[in-house]
Amino acid sequence: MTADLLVAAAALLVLGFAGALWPRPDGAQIVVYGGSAIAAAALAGQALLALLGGGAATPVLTLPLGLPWVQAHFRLDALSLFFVLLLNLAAALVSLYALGYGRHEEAPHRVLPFYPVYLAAMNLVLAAADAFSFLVSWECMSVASWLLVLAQHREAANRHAAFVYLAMAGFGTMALLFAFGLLAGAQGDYSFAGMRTHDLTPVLAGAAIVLALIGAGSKAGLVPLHVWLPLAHPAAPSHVSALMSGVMTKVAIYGLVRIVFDLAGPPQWWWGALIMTVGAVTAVLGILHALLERDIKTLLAYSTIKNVGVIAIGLGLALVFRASGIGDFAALPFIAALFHALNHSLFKSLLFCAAGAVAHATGTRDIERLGGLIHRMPRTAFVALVGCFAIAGLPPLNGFVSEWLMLQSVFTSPSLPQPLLKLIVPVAGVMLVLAAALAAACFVRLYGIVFLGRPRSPDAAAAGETDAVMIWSMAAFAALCLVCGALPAPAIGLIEPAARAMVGAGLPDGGAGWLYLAPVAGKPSSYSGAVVLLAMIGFGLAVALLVHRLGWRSLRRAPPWDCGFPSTDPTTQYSGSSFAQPLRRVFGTVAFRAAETVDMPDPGETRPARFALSLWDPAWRFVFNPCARFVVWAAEHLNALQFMTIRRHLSFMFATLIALLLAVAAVAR
Amino acid sequence: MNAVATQLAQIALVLALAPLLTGFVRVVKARLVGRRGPPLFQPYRDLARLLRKEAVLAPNASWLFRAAPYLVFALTWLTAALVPGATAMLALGPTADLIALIAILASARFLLALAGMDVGTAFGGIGSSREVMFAAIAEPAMLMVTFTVALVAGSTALPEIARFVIGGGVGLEVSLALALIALVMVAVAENGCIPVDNPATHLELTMVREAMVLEYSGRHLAMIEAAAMLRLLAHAALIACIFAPWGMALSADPAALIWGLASFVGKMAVAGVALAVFETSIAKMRVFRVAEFLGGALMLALIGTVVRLMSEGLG
Amino acid sequence: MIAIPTDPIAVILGLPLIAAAALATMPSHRMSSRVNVLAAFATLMACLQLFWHRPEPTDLLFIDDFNVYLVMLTAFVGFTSSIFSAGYIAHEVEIGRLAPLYLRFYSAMFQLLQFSMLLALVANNLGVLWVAVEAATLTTVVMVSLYRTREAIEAAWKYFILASVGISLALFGTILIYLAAQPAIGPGIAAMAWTEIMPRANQMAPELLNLAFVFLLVGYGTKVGLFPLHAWLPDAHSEGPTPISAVLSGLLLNVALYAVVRFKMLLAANGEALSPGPLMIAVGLASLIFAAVMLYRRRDIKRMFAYSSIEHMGIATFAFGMGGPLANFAGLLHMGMHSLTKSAIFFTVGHIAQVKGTQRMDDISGLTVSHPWLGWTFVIAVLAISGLPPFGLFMSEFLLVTSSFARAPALAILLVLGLLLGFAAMVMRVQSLAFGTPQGPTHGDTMRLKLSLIPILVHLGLVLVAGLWLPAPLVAWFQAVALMLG
Amino acid sequence: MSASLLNQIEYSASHLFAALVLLGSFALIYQRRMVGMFNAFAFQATALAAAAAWEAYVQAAPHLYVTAGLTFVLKAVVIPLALRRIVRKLDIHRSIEVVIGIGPTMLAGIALVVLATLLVLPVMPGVAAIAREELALALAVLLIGLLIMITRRNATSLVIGFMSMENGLILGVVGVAGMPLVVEVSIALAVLVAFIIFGLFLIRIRERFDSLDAHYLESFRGERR
Repeated sequence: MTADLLVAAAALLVLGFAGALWPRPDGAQIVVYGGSAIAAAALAGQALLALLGGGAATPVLTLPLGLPWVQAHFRLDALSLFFVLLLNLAAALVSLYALGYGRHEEAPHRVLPFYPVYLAAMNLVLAAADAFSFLVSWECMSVASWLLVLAQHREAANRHAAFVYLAMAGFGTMALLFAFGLLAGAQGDYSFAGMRTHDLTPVLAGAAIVLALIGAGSKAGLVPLHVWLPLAHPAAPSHVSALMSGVMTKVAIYGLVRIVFDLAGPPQWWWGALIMTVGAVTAVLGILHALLERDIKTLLAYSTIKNVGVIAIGLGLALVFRASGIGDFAALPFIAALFHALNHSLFKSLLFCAAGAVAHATGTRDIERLGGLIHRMPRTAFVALVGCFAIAGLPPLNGFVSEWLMLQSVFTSPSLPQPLLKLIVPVAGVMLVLAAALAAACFVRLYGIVFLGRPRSPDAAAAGETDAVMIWSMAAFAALCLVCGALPAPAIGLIEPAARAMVGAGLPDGGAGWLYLAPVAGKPSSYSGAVVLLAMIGFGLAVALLVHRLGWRSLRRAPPWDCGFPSTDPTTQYSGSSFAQPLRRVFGTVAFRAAETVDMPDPGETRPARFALSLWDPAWRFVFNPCARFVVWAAEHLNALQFMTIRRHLSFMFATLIALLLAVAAVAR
Repeated sequence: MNAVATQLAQIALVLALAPLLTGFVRVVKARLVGRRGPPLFQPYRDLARLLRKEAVLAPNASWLFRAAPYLVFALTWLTAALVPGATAMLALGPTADLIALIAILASARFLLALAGMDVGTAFGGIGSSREVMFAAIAEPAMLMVTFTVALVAGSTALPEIARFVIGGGVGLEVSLALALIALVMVAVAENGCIPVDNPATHLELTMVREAMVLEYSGRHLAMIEAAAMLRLLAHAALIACIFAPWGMALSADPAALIWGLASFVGKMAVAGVALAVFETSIAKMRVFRVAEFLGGALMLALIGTVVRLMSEGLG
Repeated sequence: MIAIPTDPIAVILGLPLIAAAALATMPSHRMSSRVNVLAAFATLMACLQLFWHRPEPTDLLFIDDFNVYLVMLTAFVGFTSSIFSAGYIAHEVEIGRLAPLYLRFYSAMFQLLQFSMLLALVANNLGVLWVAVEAATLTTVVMVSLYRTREAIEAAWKYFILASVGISLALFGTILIYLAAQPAIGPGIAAMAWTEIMPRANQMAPELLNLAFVFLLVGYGTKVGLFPLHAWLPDAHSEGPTPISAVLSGLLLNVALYAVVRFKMLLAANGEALSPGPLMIAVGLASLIFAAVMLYRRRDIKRMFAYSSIEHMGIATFAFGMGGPLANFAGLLHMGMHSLTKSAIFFTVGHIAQVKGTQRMDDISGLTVSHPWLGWTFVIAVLAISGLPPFGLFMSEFLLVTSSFARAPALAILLVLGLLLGFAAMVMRVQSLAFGTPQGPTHGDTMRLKLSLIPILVHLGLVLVAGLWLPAPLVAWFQAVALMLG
Repeated sequence: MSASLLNQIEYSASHLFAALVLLGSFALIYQRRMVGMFNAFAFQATALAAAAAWEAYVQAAPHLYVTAGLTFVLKAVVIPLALRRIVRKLDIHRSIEVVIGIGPTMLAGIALVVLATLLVLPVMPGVAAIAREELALALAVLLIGLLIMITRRNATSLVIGFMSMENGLILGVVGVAGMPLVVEVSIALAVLVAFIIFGLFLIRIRERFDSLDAHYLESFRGERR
């Protein structure tokens, strides 16, 4: 399997070259995306088979590459295999989508060479079993996606996004370098096998965890290192956005899990508390941002931040239980987190694909210019509805299952020994539910404004349904969302080997029956997505049939009532920002210093009234802008050093010499 | 087999009882303010009348608009059918624990809010927007309540909680009392009762739920009305099941079942009176005060949890 | 005294010297450009035999694990630079920026520079090393002033003064080393030979070594371009002809750093002398952070990369200052990778300045649109110099950051701060240059331009391979030297 | 006894010449006029030549006479004359612009002498006293040369300061017994080359900017703002 993965990665790299050098763009599209889809599907299938077979770790495969005295190690254990599956499942379907979407690409030669390389790099991250290979793949992933973000490079906003992205990626990598430096020790044993055997002092291990959290967290989008994400993810072409949001953040999560659960040794309880707290804050702030956003793809990117926060809450919980020696309880949040990762990769990819379809059909991503697309793009609208339902964390779809599992785990927290944790965990649970409820609001708003109502611009009114290939790939995502929501047991079964490998326990026997989930041993709390789905459809259909048979069947189309003042002007509809207004008032004034200003003309003036809204992202305000200002300030002041006379420069030399002489003389004494 | 039978009975029972509860509340409310009020069975007649009427749709209403009432009804019905009322012996009981029940109601609300935005009117948007804001605060409060209850009862499965409470495992708990208050506040908000919303209002700007369903008529409106009645019943049953499960049948013994049914109807009646008293004795709030109201519920529930954790820590 | 010509070292040194003499007699710049390339190629071929055959050290010249790879690197980059130089000069003459008269001794000087750098590397004698560095300085001064513009002359003047003062201080340091070695080895030429003084380093007076090292660090450090001795470097790089910028950044800085590191080795071998590490760490970090901050306000594309050279020299100095097998390995690798990458960048920048007709970065944008081959090559080169994988500098930075964080976290954080500042500035610039709507001439890649990218791609290919796989002999050399460096 | 007396004399004479070179440095600092500076430089070079010649005699190292002769001819005679011609021909200002006043510069010079002594004297247990003191003085001359370079504005005084530094180096080299010849020859060559290039530059600069003042050489290359 490991060798197969390397072969597939090599094949993808070759596809990258093909994408760069293929003479005709149409052919290149088919070759690159078709090839990527096949490679990804093959890998996904292999990973699935391996996981069904128990997910035993493959032996370490060593290639004579990388650091000469370490070499490149590759190994797939249950954790890697699960993420390989997650990655390639989404990648295969997204590649399929791209077969249709890519045809509308403005500059295919800026996407085609990097797309397969990006896939290959992500796969290699998952397979790497030494720090060097891991980071090489990790950075290649960043660079490839940076180039993809630059695909539409003529817009200054995209260039800015790409810059912030790569700069943050560099920052994250440095943090990971530090973390690996600590884990490897001064002797430079960079293989993961070597790191596992090192015994770090609690302080060093804690430092490594914090650094890993910074490094992997910045890639995953944890607050306050999330600032690049809502800029970069939307800037890429939509299928790439789908991968960045749906998959790359998961690769980052994989990195975090790998370091925290596997390499760092026995955990301390505060690690989990830290990760959980960061996750909770991330979840709420992310979704609040999403609620206030008016660009579809940016909104989806912020929602990714929320979901990453949710996953982090789960991982933190798992760590807390593991550190407290309650390994059995650790499996549940761990599985919930990974399951949520899988679910998020499905519905976020689906939604980004749908957003791409909408943006292509209407030429805009601004929700305030959309509306009524359910009539013009009915199939897209249907799959997008499934996606919105899933991402809002509602039964009977998959987003709910993982959040429910996580809440079940929150309910086991009273068994924790630390009093502080007993308080933190429920609060994290509340934040989780708050985020989920806000997510529901957010996606009511998104779906309602984009697909429902009446078109808010001529472009939206003139939109047409998208390609069949795109629809089918989105439908496949929707079907997977439904399956994972209704019958989550098989999917959870795929995660269990990873849980056994990382936290040393799985779910209690029979906990994951095929119909009901009852994840906590000795507690009969259970849930069945299938029954809810069947009831929803069965009851609904039955009632509808009954009503149509017994009641009055006729239907009349008439102008809407609208309290007696129906207006034909679509601008009288509720807009995205008016929809968000109550929540903005309640939450935004605290979190983002949201301020609304209304500029009302005096009576008699003919100019229109204007409404302006200002928001402050605290991360920019308190962290990044001051940093940028400091660099500018320093550059400004040091720049003077360039414009000095030779005499001044000589004085510097002289001063340096004298200072060093004095220093040596002083030290020698 | 017994469980299947009781489950089927429960499914039918809630459907039958829901309009009655609503009618009862209306009657008591009218009496409290000195009016005669509508007949007790008026809600049944209303529903039947609506079902017989022609449905009018806006020209640009989509399939979602037409499907939503049925789905909302189905989900709400399911919820009501899963809350142990007369008996805890329900075949589908494991389908959803307390958290899942809340989430199923949230699904219904999600669909309804979408439907409110479908026609593209300003009022539909107002309703949806306010509804989801309330939910965003109510659901965390609900979770906190659940947490406190789960702390006490050791489970989130309703039959289990009921069994535990009946079994006398609980003394007089401050935390549970706080949770009860919080849960009532949430239920009041969720069901669009005064002071949060007024279903009987005709002033559109103050509407919340009514604004959402403003464009519905005929059988669609009937479904939505029925769903609202079922939701009220479900909430009342939920509160009863957690805080006053006494009388509920825990076995398939026919006598117990009959006693369970009687006590359930009695509890519903008490709940109806309480709600009516509450509604008539308070004025409706401004929309943004509702956030504070629900925030208060969240705080109460949180305090309840902390109290419970502290008492555990001490004990 | 003078080595016999069959010796490979003599061949390596003799070829450029003879070529320089021959080129001095050739009037046509076309002809001399070709001969220049040929001579550089011959030197490279001569160097290749060092893989198989290592000559015995003499009093004046020697080859060991440390200088062997630098010799090959110098010959290689010298060769590719000569190719680039031929095209570059031809173009400059074509557009009339350079009169043929000014080019009279250009190729001869090129070979002379090549000779002096090789001599400095293979010198076994501290005096010869010093003379060679001095000679390299003088030749580059002449070449920097090639354009005869006001700025070029000022740059050359600044370079000359600062470098001469530095070199003088280095000479004083050399005298002190000799004084220290004399009691142990006895007067005479042997007391200045690396091969003699290294084994007896522990018999030398440590106080004297300390004092000497200060002078040598400031002296040769000026040539390395370490802050605050760097002032000549940006001017000389930006005003001279681009092939010379490439050689300056890619090779001459390395030669000077090589000298510093040699002396560090001596102090390390002594045992009682102060550890020069902290000193090198301090200047290395200062150079790195200073240069990284300076990158932000740059407007001239060559100055930008000149500051980047300061940054990378700072990194390498820091690495050698940290010491230990990993950091030393990283430092050695960094020198080589920086040399290959930075010369490739200067080649690319030369092309960019020629196709766009300007060095002002504000006037250049959208290169990947207007000149896809050139633009993408530039992007790749800048990614490589920014320390991104899969290129060689990533490997050295990986080793350096991980190993130094485990040992001295505070220093590593400063290091990373500098690296990140520099990285962000580079990304910002490459985006504004290579992407966006193109400005200036947009006539696309000509065939000639594509062909002239080959040397650059070869450089980048080597850097790419080294980033993923290092050949065993190189690793063996590095590890041996890393041990000696302590 | 007579040998010790002889040693005493050798030592004193070496010391004397080295001290004269240092005195030359202070004379250079003291000058306010260009011509005076040339004279002071010539004086320093003469003292250096004498020191080298004395060392050649004492160490019985005939090659040092070459250094002595070279220094005398080049630095004491040719360069000052050439400089004087250049100044007269090009009509450069005859006065020297100072950055720091002469008094403070003198004080700084004295501090440098103290520093050099403190640095060099204690660190050479195995070295003959004569070489040690010679080296301390050489270091002082070197540092003062650098000091002159940074405290005088004119390009000409920059050059003279630089050559004074070189004088210090030569003093150091001749003071160290048994230093191989290579170094001395290379220094002589370097100075020669340096001077040629300097001349080249001075003429070029003159052609272009009508001034020898390094101050005017600074430009901003479009990099300021």
